[in-house]
Amino acid sequence: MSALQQYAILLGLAIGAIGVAASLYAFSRAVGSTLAEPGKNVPAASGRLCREPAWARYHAHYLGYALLFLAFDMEMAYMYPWAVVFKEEGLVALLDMGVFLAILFLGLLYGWSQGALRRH
Amino acid sequence: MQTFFIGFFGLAAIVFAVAVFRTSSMMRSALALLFSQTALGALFLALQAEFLGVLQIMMMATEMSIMAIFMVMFMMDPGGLGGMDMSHQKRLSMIAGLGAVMLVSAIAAYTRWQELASLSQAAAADEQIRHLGRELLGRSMLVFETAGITILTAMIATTAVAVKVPAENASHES
Amino acid sequence: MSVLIIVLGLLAGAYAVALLEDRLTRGSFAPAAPLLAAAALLARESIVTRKPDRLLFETAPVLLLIAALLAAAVLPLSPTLIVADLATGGLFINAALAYVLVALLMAGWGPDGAYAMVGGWRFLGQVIAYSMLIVMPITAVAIRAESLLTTAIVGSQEGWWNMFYQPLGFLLFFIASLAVCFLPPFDRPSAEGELAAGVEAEYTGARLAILRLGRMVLVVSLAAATSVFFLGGWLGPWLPPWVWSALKVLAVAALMLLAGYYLPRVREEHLLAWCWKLGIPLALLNIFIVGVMVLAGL
Amino acid sequence: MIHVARQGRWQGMGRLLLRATARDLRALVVPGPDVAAASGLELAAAGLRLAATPRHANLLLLVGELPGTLGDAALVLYAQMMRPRVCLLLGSAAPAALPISARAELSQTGLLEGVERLRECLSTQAYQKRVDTFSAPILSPSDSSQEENSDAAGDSGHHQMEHGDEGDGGMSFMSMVKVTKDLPRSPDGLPMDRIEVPFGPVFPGLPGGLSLTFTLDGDSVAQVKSETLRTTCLRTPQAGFLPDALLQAVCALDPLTPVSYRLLALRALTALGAPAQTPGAHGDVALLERERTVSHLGWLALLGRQIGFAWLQRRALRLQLACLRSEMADFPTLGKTLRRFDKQVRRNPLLRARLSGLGVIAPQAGLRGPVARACGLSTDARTGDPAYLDLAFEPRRGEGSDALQRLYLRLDELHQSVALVAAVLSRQRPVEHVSPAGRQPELSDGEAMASVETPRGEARLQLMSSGGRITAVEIDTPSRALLGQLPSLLRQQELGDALTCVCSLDLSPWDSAT
Amino acid sequence: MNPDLLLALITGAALFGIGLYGVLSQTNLVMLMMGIELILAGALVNLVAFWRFLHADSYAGQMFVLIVMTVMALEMAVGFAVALARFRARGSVEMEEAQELKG
Repeated sequence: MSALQQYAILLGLAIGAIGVAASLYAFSRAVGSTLAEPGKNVPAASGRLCREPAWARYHAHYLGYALLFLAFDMEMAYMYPWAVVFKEEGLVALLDMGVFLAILFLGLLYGWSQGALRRH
Repeated sequence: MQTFFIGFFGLAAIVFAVAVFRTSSMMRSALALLFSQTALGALFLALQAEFLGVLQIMMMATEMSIMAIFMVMFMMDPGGLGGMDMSHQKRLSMIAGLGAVMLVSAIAAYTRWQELASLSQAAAADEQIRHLGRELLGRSMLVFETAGITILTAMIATTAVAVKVPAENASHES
Repeated sequence: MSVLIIVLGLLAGAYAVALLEDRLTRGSFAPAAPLLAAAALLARESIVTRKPDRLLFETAPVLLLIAALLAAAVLPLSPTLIVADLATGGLFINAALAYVLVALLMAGWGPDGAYAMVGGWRFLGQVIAYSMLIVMPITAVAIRAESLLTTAIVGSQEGWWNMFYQPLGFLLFFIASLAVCFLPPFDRPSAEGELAAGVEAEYTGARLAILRLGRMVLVVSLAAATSVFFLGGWLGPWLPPWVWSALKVLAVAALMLLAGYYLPRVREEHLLAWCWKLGIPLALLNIFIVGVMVLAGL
Repeated sequence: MIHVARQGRWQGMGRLLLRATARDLRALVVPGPDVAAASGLELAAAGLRLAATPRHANLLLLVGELPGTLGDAALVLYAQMMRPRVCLLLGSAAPAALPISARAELSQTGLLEGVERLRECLSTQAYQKRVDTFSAPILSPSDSSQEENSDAAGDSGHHQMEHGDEGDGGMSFMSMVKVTKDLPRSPDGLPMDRIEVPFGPVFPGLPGGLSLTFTLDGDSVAQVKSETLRTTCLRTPQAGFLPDALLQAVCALDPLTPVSYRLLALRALTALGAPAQTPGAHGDVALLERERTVSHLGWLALLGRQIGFAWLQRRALRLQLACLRSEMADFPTLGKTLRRFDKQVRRNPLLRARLSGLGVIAPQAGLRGPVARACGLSTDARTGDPAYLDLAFEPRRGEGSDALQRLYLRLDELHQSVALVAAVLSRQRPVEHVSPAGRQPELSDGEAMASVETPRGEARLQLMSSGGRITAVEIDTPSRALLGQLPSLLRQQELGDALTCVCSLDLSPWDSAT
Repeated sequence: MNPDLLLALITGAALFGIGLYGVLSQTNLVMLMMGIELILAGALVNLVAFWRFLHADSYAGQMFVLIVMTVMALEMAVGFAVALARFRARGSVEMEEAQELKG
């Protein structure tokens, strides 16, 4: 099977999932319709009607982690190609990647020491 | 089939990219960017760059999600409930954007790429990753280590700039 | 053909997961309970909250289901029973799992309800920590297999299963997979006692059914991933390969649910700090150890 | 059935779906599962599953009395449930607007009966061609015009706030600087929006009836407001209470610990000259201590639900029901099970991590009950009780002041209570129940005061009587003082942590009611 | 002329153009970064297309794609850090207000 065919199958799987969902929705619709009633479509808030929208500027207290992640995440891009040729390249690969990861780890340590790794 | 996929995902990427600046909901904007990048990833797959494509699809999901949270933090009306317009010099930008598209497309169309080509078959995906790995550890080792240093620099810069300075410093900074 | 078998297998696995979950929360065993629950959900009304982001609200459950299905698509049940044996299988599964996060963010933002929104943003914090612990152990696995092909990864475990070859990686991967499919003790985005079901709170009827189905399939996918990457997939004596695969997947899924049953939810502070200060250094250490072991010819 | 049914057609699959709907009942309990358990209801035995939100529930289960705010909450919750939906009332009163599908007495048999009837009702009538909308005054928006306006703005969308291309910095557009200038700052210096989110009165992780409003800054709690339940049961009638009426009123005060409050009322009445109706000094001890066990186990079950610890929730609930239903003579045999349970709870490392360091309360005057004892104070009304002293009672004390210590203390008290009951049994056979009064007792004029150490701490009752009637009632309950601690305790805590703090205090919304 | 290559290049050009529009027209630092992301994404498409159709045997091209991806991530990280610091200090990440405060 060529790679393109495989992707086509995966795409088909995704479309199939959409189809299943759509048919379930259609079935549910066929059983009956939803009646609009007062208060029904207000988001549930443990027994009180709370009509204000919840969309506000949200304070993510983990933003220090998030910023570190953005940078740290990139190391994965290099690690996979490295991993598959690790055995044939031998010691060079270990040392090379060791240096790379050590550099990144330093960054993590710096972030840690400066208090990026905590709830803000 | 390849041409179809390239066209389809290319179009999807463009449509989502346009949606980024067409909506007033920040969440939609960030997610549109995300799906634009995902479509690009799929485009890479169609171009038989499997590793890069999957990597793009994966990286952008988390990165753009983080983009989403920061947008929600910093924009005045993240839900877009007020329908506010947050742009300026629209006309100029539109002209510049269109002009750029024209120019670059023209270059793309009138260059005789065939003469530059050296090989028309890509290796199997499995082989590609290996080649890329060898490239990383061989010729491009310096580039790769430089990337490491760059990431380190970015991490340090990010932490230094973003992590809260104690209250007494903050006052005279502004 | 194999696509159909795998999809049916996934659904069967999801049913088993639902059964076990029901058994754990209720204490009594009812073989038809998940079926009844699904039918009841389809029979119930399904609403959209007032002034929502309708697009995101509707997309989220389907996206979750797709992400879970695609994650399972690159995992083999036997040497030939696999949907797509991608050359980048080990990476592709990460890519698919990343969209679980996107789905939950959409589900959180869409209905414009406070509980759901907090749940969605909570999951972002959780995933940006624990997705690393999915990726890094897989890297170590790929070092040993010299490939990202999932079939090759299973093949590389002929001697020692990776669970024994790199127990540290297995442990981290298992914990991270709990976090990614937001099972207890990492069920913070859909926590009942903290957010009244969080991201699931505004989903009703058929939409909730899809969301729950996606969640169950996700659990099975991650159990299958654990089995393929660390438990030698279809490898095993006497029984046919697919039976071994099924047994291992069910065992891992049961372990995942049981772990949550006996543990309280993790606090956000600990969740993040443990992952970044302990998990990631350990994962790096794991890669290093595996590298040395591979070089030493073990 | 018009408010119950879903508008729909009968289809081929209809019958199957109806059966499934009737079998798969997900209950939302008002005031809460804790009250249901304290009333001896075992929901799982009736085949009910608990739902966390009205969206996932199809059965609204009303247990006991519902004072004002809870009645409103029940209406809102019912409105937010998806059809087909039913409502079961166990107890006496419910809001008039609420369509009750079935009612039964407040007992396990009543529950089973009621659920049976609901199933019947659902499996035949869940779909109707014509249905009515359900409405109540509280559900209609008070500021409808305003809402329509914002609707229009949201749809048509674009108050285009165009401004000069030169960027003259004009004030023609809304300035973000201005918007954020006066916003309160988070500890890390970011001016963010805050949203007010209600937690309670019917929230899965809090005691049923407790109604908090958190002002959330992201996911941490910037401010907390608590709203108390408003009950009228202690409002003195014009002519004053008759002793029996008072007894009933005080008992109805707190459905979580009815025995303690009954004893409290009886003691106060006895002090006013009524003939003693309590089962005698040691009998009191046995009743009180059994209730303490039940209450502490109920708290553990709630804590389990709050922190998502399914094992703890289920196990504690089972033990609670076992304690509640056991004959007094058999009660001490539960001791062994409780000890094993205790060991399992303490062994859990994640539980320790979850609770330690949370909700630290400095030892101070005014604290009562387990919260006070956990931080090393020996505040305990039982030390003044001769019956307890006779049994060589010594209050347990913890040495920290966080949520973990409170857990440990309550676990300790479980064993202590069982031991106390065993000690009483070795001396005499206590009466099983507090006997009801035969006729209205004669009261002497004057003032009397009684106190009882309820599971949550000391409650005091002050009565004034004249002419055989009680003219003034003053009750001082343990939860009220703790409620005042909440704002300082929760400030800038993460949401989950904040809820755990609240839960660890074991507040009763009932005994802090006004 | 290879139509696939042309399609890919036009996609890249379009993304670049949209990104440029975004960078020029948006007033908000974060929205501006989205424009930059799109410009870089356009560059990515071109790089991959060139690799595939011109030099499929040279993996320096893929390496270059990795580098651009890294740049995208780091641009976001640093950009957000700057935005965070600005927001803390001024309460806004609007570009125009930044100018206004400078003057």
